Amino acid sequence: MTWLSYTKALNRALGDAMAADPAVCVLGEDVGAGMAGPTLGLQARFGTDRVLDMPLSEQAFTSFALGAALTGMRPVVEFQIPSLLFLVFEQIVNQAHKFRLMTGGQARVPLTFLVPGSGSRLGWAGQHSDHPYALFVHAGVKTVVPASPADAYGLLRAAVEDDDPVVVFAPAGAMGAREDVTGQLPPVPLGSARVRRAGEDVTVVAVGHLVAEALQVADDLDGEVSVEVLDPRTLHPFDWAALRASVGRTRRLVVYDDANRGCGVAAEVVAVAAEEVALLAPPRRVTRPDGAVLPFAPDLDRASQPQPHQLRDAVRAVVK
Amino acid sequence: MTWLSYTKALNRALGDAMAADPAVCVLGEDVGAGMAGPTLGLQARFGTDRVLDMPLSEQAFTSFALGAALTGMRPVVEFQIPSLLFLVFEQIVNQAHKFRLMTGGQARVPLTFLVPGSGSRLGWAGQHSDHPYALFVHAGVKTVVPASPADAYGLLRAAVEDDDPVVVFAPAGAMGAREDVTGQLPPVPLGSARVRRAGEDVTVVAVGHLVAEALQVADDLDGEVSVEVLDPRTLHPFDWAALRASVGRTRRLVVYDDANRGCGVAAEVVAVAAEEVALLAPPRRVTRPDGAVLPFAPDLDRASQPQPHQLRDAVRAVVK
Amino acid sequence: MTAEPAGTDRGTAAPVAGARRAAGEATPADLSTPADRYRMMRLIREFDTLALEWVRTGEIPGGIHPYIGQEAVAVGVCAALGPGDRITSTHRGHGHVLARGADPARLLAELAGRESGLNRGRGGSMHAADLSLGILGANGIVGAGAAIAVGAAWAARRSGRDTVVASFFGDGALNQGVLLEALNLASIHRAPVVFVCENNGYATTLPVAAAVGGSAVGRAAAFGIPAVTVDGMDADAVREAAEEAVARARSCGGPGFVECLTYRYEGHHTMERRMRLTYRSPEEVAAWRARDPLERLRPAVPAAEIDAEVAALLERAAAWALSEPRPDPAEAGAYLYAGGPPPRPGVPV
Amino acid sequence: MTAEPAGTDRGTAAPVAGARRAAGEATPADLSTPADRYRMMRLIREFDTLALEWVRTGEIPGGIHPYIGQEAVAVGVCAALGPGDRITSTHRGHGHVLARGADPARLLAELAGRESGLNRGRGGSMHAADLSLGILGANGIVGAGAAIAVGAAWAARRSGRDTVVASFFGDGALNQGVLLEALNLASIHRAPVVFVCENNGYATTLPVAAAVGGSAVGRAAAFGIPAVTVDGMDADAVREAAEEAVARARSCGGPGFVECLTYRYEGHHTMERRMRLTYRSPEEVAAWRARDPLERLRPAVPAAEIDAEVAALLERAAAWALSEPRPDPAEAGAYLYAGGPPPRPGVPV
Ligand SMILES: Cc1ncc(C[n+]2csc(CCOP(=O)(O)OP(=O)(O)O)c2C)c(N)n1
Ligand SMILES: Cc1ncc(C[n+]2csc(CCOP(=O)(O)OP(=O)(O)O)c2C)c(N)n1
Ligand SMILES: [Mg+2]
Ligand SMILES: [Mg+2]
Repeated sequence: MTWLSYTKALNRALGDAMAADPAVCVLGEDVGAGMAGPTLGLQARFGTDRVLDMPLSEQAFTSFALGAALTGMRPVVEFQIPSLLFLVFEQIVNQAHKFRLMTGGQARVPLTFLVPGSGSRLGWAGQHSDHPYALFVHAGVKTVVPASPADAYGLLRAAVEDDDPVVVFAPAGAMGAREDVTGQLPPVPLGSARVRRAGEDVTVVAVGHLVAEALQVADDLDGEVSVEVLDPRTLHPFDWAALRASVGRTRRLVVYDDANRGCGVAAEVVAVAAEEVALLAPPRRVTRPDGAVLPFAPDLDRASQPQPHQLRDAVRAVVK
Repeated sequence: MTWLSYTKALNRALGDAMAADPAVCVLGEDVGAGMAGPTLGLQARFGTDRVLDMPLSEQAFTSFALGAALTGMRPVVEFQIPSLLFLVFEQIVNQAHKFRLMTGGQARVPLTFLVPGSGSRLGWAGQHSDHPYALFVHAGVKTVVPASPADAYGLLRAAVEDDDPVVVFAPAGAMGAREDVTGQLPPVPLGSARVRRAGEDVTVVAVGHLVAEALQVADDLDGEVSVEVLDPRTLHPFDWAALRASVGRTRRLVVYDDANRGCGVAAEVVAVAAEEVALLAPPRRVTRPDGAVLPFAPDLDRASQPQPHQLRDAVRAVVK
Repeated sequence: MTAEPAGTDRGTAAPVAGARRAAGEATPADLSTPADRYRMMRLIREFDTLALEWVRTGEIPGGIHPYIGQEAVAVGVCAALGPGDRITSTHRGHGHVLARGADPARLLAELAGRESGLNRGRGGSMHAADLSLGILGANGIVGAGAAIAVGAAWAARRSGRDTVVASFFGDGALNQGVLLEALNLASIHRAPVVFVCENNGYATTLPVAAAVGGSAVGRAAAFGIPAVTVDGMDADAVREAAEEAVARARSCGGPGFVECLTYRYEGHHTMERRMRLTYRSPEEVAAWRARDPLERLRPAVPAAEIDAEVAALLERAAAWALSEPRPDPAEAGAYLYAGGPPPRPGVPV
Repeated sequence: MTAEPAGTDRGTAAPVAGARRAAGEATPADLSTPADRYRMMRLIREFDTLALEWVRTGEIPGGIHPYIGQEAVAVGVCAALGPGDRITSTHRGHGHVLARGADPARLLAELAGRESGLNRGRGGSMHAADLSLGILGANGIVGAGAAIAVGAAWAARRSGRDTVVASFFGDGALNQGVLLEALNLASIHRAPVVFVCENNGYATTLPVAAAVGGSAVGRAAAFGIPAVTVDGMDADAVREAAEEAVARARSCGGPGFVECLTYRYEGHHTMERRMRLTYRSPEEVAAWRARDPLERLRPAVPAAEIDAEVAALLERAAAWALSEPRPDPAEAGAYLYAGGPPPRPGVPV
């Protein structure tokens, strides 16, 4: 049994993927030094031609990875800041995501984009605190947000093995998590949700680090409300069958999502539920505000993120 | 009375805005030649220091416009392709959009981004056919999609006068539209929707060029179903009061939106309706598929966009 | 998902390179003799002439960026490449794709949106690709190919192959951030890439002098990349410069940069015909036309014979392409993902 | 929306530049004498020393990128600027912001997340700005300031003002596409910008030699921008080079580029302290420390007196900053938009 941290799980996933397949390589800024955690020790183990320190040229190295993916490699690209994905949106969406369809299926595009520390990192302020996974869902890029160390391992392995581009968000709020694990961890198939807590009265869909908070709120409400907590794990493709199964039973829904409200993942989940399930009460979203820019001061930063007490109130409101 | 085309309306709006305020300037690729339409003749009229032909450096000229906006100008930046917004997502969202909050309100950021010909232009294929307005809604950037020539004029004027960044999408599918107008056209305030057709049984929210198609479908269904067509005009900030008023009455909703399904504007509209209105039937969305990449062949291109017959079927389904 | 449309009869569309190419087996064009090169330039010229006509008649939806006038660049560079090498191309890509050996019939079918097109009708002019020939795609985004080329070059080198990648782009692309980043990346990784700048004097309507501070070759050199300027209307001059850069890259000497001074005879894009644009004088166009790359080579080869051969080939290719079926609209979402569940449709089924 | 916190008592935080600055009126720092420049370098040094301490104690949430060691660059460049000029800064921005004359008390308050901070506690270290002093912001995205500077310079010139904009960035930024694009844009528009590259040898852990093909000045020159390299540990050398570039830019001679060879004594970011990184040898750090820019100027000025003055000033500033109120969490969304309806909250109210 190992007391595995989330960061170490990512690190192990990369190491195992590289050991299993010589086509896997890792590139990004300061990956040699392992600054962000997931690449720690990999350069010493696999060499500088499989763990590449890149200059400050995100656009070029993202397309560099695409070129390598089209010609036999399985690159993993690490980004130090979630909003660096804005900088390479063209390269990920317009080039990598579209390549296969535009060429009539001539190529596979096995590319993984890893963002360790997405969302708020207290004190990093406006340009470093985004949680922009909905952008990739909208664009149609496969997107995962692991909530636990085991899932971080399993989903990252699956992402690297996948033949399409996948963006992996590792929320800063989850990276401190630890978990007891035994033996070899299995990959977690993309597109499979996980019921983290069974319940009868209401389904709470929680994303990433908010899964732990949702479980806590569910525990707090124990006796009062029976809360089912569903962790989608993959946001695209979403496990709609799992949502249908859960909400079809509870017929009440709250989505807990640390991202901007408008056109977010919470909106999509609520929309699908409204289309497909005869809900007993209006669904609720607990999210960041519209167009949120996280202010620096800690109280303001926290106030811009969804709060457990808001989730509790929302759960109570839908079961009322 | 003038038979005003949509493109000419944009052109007139820019000309009038420049005549009214010497701080307004226009920049982009081939704006001198007026290649895309909206800037035709402006360089001859206002000079090369107010209508700037820019080199192929979208990122730099977007931030250039930001620098000018912070120091007294009101730049309008034209982009030739909707997906060029991917290329400058960093500059628009991380720099321009966030600037004001991050500096504690020290500056206004009057910037307009104009995309003439968004969405599918038959034959332009995968990288030129996006309709990515939901990305900006999610990020919180003001976003408008005018459906008619008069609205194109009025909303572009309002966008240029606004003290925040605004993205104006002029759908290729609307740019052929013409309309009889008289006298000086008024600005259209951002955030105000317009009921284009009153109805009793169902609200159809249609975006951009799809407003005309929705009106046609509503006419076709006349006698069978009484359809209200709501044109939000601004997608962010959205006129939620107008949605509430309409759907509160009809209690049935279909959204007709030429953009990718997941986390799109249609999802947001459906989500809000589900949260706030006791609907009599499950709402429906008629959109592009998830993560759509428009294939080149015309039949495939059209098949990837929402179709009038799909809207008709959806309307019938919700009133059934 | 659609399966590969196997067994489609492409017999009538014998590849222009002729003998070296067995059915179904992708072999780059053989451009080793002057006649080969003249033939390929003629093919490109006539191909795009036909394509212009098809845009006019609507056989090609949308439009194209014609390559006419720039043939010597594509042919000169591709003549310097070996069978395992690769290219990245641009929005103005027909010349590159053909010169690398793509089947003109299948390219025509692509432009006409047919299932047997190079990209099964999914890509069209701006996305034409043939990965079996190492063509990593035309590209609708200016400057986007360069960094893809660097990555492909690095990957090949890493796996022990001595593959070189040639990356084509225009003068306008010299101002794209990602391309400038790519020059640096290639330099520090000593990636076997040959950057080919087709300086045709304009980015759409913007003249180079108004757009490019400094010079193309000065820019490349500043990133530590050896750079030369050659007459892009002379296929041999281009080929020689490319051969030198290819040889150096192949022998681990790092990237090279070749600026080819050239000209497009037609408008930027077929849409331009509808506008009255005045950014180029008729005299300027005439002066460049007088330096035509085909005319230059003509005396040295059996031109009349080749011309007839190319005309016949294109006629067969055109007939074949137009007889090919269009893709099934039900397959509009095919090929979006290599694996996993199919994308949700825009309306529930 | 919150109103400007008017009337806040900042009396105890007299700006370091002293006499020239009246209450409430923004005036750039006066750096005209060696003593002024020494004083400012000392202020920056002690400010960041205090900030490091506040990161340790948690008064500053998150962390900072300390400027210690690079003081001569900010001070040398800002000494060359006039009152109407502007700057863009970086993630490592305290030095630039202070050297331009921002109130150290308000910058401290900002770093401690107080309502009376420069940005009302909304920005923190990486976004510190004071537009009244022409400081268009530190920036969390490497390379992002350069094009903003070009636009601001162009706008000023267009409105007939002879304003110059100095844009600071690191050696790492030399590889960012948007910065390279900005060099070109400045060149072709002859924008009055002085690009200041603070080459401290590393982008986080990556040494310049492994990252930058060619050289910084070679790159700028290739875009048509006159470029020089100076000793960035010598405030006077920096100032002289900056003065030349500023004068040329002001008199419509176009942009200039000054590379300053400098060094950061501390880790890249305060987080680095927790990691055992070995990318710089202790000998290398020691060698650069031996060339300290403050020690160099010390003999020429009444150093002990100034040091005491600065210490006293910082003590007052720190006490004031820590006594200032934190922003009201209810105002977390304030200042997002200049107009229109307020943003919808994350839960309906
Ligand atoms: C990044 C980007 N910006 C703008 C466009 C629109 N556009 C297509 S081609 C072109 C001009 C390209 O000029 P150049 O690189 O010289 O190539 P040429 O057309 O001359 O062959 C422009 C502006 C684009 N496709 N991509
Ligand atoms: C575009 C971008 N990529 C990566 C980062 C993360 N990051 C912050 S500072 C830095 C290194 C910057 O190096 P340099 O420009 O030399 O400035 P220095 O830190 O040495 O002052 C990196 C990689 C960032 N902020 N922005
Ligand atoms: Mg050109
Ligand atoms: Mg540095």
